[in-house]
Amino acid sequence: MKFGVVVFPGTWSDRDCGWVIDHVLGHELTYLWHKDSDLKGCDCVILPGGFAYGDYLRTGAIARFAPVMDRVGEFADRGGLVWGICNGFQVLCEAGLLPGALIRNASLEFRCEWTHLSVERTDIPYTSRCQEREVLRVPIAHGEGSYFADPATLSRMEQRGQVVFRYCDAEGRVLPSANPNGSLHNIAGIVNARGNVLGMMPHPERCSEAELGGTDGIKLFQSVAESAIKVLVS
Amino acid sequence: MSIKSVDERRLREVALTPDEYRVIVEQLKRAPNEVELGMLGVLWSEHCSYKSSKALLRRLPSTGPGVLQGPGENAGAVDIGEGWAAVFKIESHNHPSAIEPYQGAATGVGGIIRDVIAMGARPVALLDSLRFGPLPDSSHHFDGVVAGIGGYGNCIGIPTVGGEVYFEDCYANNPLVNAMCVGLVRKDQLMRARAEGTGNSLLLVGADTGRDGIHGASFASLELDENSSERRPAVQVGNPFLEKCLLEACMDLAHTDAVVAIQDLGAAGLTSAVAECAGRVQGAGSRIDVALVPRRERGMTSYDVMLSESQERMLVVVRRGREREVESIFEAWDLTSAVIGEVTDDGHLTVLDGDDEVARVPVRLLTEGAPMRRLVGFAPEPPYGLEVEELPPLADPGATLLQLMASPNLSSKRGVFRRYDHMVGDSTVIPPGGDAAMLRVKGTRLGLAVTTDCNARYCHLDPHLGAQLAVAEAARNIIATGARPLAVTDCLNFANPDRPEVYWELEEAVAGLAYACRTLELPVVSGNVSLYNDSSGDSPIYPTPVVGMVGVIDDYARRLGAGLRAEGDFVLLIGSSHNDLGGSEYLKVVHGHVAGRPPSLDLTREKAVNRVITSAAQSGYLHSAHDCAEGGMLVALAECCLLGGIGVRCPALRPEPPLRLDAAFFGESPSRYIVSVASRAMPEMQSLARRHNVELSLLGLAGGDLIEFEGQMKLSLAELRDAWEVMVT
Amino acid sequence: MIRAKVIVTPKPVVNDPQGLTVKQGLASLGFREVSDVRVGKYIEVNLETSSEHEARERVEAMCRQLLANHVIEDFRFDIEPERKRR
Amino acid sequence: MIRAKVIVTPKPVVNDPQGLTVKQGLASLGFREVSDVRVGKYIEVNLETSSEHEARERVEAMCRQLLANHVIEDFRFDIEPERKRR
Ligand SMILES: Nc1ncnc2c1ncn2[C@@H]1O[C@H](COP(=O)(O)OP(=O)(O)O)[C@@H](O)[C@H]1O
Ligand SMILES: [Mg+2]
Repeated sequence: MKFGVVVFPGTWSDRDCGWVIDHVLGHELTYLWHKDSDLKGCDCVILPGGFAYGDYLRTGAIARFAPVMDRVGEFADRGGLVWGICNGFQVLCEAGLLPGALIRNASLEFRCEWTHLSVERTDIPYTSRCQEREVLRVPIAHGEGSYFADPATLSRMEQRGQVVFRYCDAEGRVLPSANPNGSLHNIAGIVNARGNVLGMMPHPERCSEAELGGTDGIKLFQSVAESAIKVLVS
Repeated sequence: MSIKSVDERRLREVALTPDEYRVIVEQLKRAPNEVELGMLGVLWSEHCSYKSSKALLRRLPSTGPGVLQGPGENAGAVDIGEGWAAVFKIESHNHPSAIEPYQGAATGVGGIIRDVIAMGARPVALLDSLRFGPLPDSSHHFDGVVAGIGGYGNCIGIPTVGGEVYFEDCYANNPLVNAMCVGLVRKDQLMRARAEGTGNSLLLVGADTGRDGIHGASFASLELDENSSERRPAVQVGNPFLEKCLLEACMDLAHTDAVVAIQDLGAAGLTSAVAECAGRVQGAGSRIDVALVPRRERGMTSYDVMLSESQERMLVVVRRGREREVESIFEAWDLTSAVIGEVTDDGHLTVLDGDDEVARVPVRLLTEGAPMRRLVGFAPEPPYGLEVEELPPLADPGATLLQLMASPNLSSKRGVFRRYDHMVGDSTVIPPGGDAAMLRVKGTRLGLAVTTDCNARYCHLDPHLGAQLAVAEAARNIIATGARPLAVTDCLNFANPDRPEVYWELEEAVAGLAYACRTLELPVVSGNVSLYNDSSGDSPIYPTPVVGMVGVIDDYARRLGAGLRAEGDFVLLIGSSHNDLGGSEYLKVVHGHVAGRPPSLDLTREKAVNRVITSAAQSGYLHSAHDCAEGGMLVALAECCLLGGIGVRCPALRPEPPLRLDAAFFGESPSRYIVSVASRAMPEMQSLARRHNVELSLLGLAGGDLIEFEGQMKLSLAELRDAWEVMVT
Repeated sequence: MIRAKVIVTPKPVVNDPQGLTVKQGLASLGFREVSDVRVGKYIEVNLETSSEHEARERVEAMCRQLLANHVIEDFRFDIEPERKRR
Repeated sequence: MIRAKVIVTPKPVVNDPQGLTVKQGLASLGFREVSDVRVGKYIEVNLETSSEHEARERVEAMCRQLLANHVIEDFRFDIEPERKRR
């Protein structure tokens, strides 16, 4: 399984994702430079966290035009796995690969803290290792992670089950009090209709080793790795 | 040559005294031109020349077995083992933050990061030591500064893992913003910012140069007054995104041998960067052409260019002929760079503007020419004393605990550090919230512990003792994590040293730092001085010598948290308690006094206690450790419970006379820790304590969700947490 | 040389926490008459071109592609030939 | 009911990282004719008052006290009696 981690100017979770893929998961890793014009045969492309182009104007607004994003778009259209984490999620929305947008946290403050996520889809490559409604403990670190989509889009997404993660409490109850940023419907992560493009604000790469406070994140990486193998055998 | 040749107003503009001007004329054997005057003005400012403090700073111990780089470079460096060096420095950005809290704090963070980059190290952690006036009046400063620190650190992707926040009246108009950066580099790749090699090129990279903060350095050396507003353009807007690109590009430089040195541009901009680089090499000089400097604005004079303090710029000394190689690395990151001059061997800094020579000054005159100021200090009236005996006895420990936990200086700072990304880098193995934070060194088992500490109220009551207590507390915070303290960086925040009582405080504090660091064998490898922290009219700040410290643990798997870990553990107090209520939070919050003598500190005893904790930690007896600081034993115990989410049941506390009950609960005797151990480890703990002849007392048993001293107090962790987290809205 | 003044505002359906906070801030300063505040962006773009018509088209394109996100924002702009240089 | 449209811009001499980055972004999108970009804030304030004159004074005060950071920003505003409510 070969993971490609995209590096924009201002990206900073690239090496954290790389570390997990390489040292913890033990799979093949390559970095994709924003100016690159091919994906070097990756099976899964990760758009990691950071402040690409400083997040100036709007998060992800400028990054989406990087040359590598054309390839990422084509790759997604062909059903390739594209995984946006934090800033990567914002880039995917700006690029139109995922619906909606991420706006300023309701608190107007940056928030770096642990959250609980209720897993609502386990039939996609990113969560195959999780149980339906399983509660994952994963940290967030963002100032603009409040998910927004217009009412029509939102209800279409809900009907199609495109919401993969919702902020919840430790018992898995999806409550306003468990919502760290004002996201509509407590949305923490969504997938496209086809199920191959995932965007999430929380940082699984920050909780894939016990010494960092939790290991729930590694499940997502393992799911992806496993899914690729499935694809190969089937 | 007489002073008349330049008018006094002009001298005041460049913050030079008539005497200093005379020295300049003597040395140059002519009157300096405008550009030269400006350059000398900034470099001779207190901020750059340390003319009021240099003599004192020599007293600080700066050598030791592990020291790889002491003061004099952009940051200090110590050996942490396995071929790694920790590079670190703390710096103040008080004056800019007073005027524009967000940008002042943000550019402070940006500046200290560049110092670490210049050593060839990758910055891995930030800490912020903050002082404000009381809320809500000072919330404009508080909110802006916290937002600014997060705004820069979060964007550039370096975790902010520690710091402090204190609120005292004396900081109302003089908030203190000290930022510390810690970096890692392979020992053999540590760089020094020395302009070696005549003919090598000077490459300027990063932001275009604008009219930012001209005279910022001089400005940082003046008291704020009504017409500070005219100097306000000195405030700058930072660009963390640009600095992130600069950071990565500089890391890429490490892969080539085309680079001789990297020097950041900070206060006094190009002038100081070029002069310092040359100044570090005997006989070296530099020739630069301001016409080659990329500019942001039209119509800038060579004076503007030499004095501009535009952020996010670096000066790189490149081997002659290798310029393209280096430029292409910067181009990959879309950074503009330009060769602006070269290293010479004439010992002069020569500035050209195209074909005209606009300045030519001996490097030594710029970097070491400033006449040191001989200031006098004398002790002020000793702050009003305290008759402990006259304090009413402690009525209700529980109520008092709630009151203290909710006091701004003791309440949880989670509301602050959750606004900072403290996890990026996947290395934070002890997050903020306990004592020191810890970062693992990837690829090794090493853990790097970092902290900043200073109780300025102690320093106000007794600067010599207060400074010692700051060093001791920082060390305790490191040791509480199981790590071994290695070295110190300090930031001396003081008022106007021309006031004898202030200079006395400075002398005393430095002497206290020196004594404690020497005794605890902690070299001071870097630091910073910020004077004139008193806007005219109101009271000067407390003397605030902030201590930043790093330590190391050989295997971070053995690190300790502050929170209780297991029900049924024995909770112990290590170290002895005395009637140390002077300068305590209890005295201020409950009785409304800032008075008395700070807790007395016996460094031999301190070492003994530290030895007990360290060997107990190494032997794996300890499940948790937390030092007792402000608020004393009971506040520390409450923190252990809240951080661990486990209560504690204790028998009534019956201190032996003359120890008072209030002092036993809330006194701030140093050299004390609260630890938790499995019952079976008790015998070893006792013998260990006996061997070092250190007091060990069993406080109680971990368990439940109450904190209780039988018959004296009983609180649920829930109500305690509500009180403690008042500031977490 | 033409200057375009672009104004980008959050769509009415998008909640605007910043606007709310500003409103509260103003109220606490005694500006109780303030009934509503919306916070958006103001972007000044200088173009090296002489044709107002062309500038209009280009700026329109800039807004659609980059300056505004149609999911959450509306935009409008004025064009004016610039007089004094900065 | 009066609506004030406030525009807050970084002072000309002050560094505007956002503007610089947006300019580069536009250039890479092929908008090479863009010579300069400055990014500021647009704030719409609705006031429950009828006197334009009074509104003018109040908004001026709001800008000085809260809406603009006089250290690094300039502001200007228009006042208009509002027609349709949002
Ligand atoms: N400004 C800040 N930024 C980051 N962390 C902070 C800040 N202020 C306090 N903290 C963290 O909160 C915890 C408690 O701070 P403090 O009470 O100063 O600890 P101590 O008394 O042990 O020095 C520490 O982990 C400290 O690093
Ligand atoms: Mg402590």
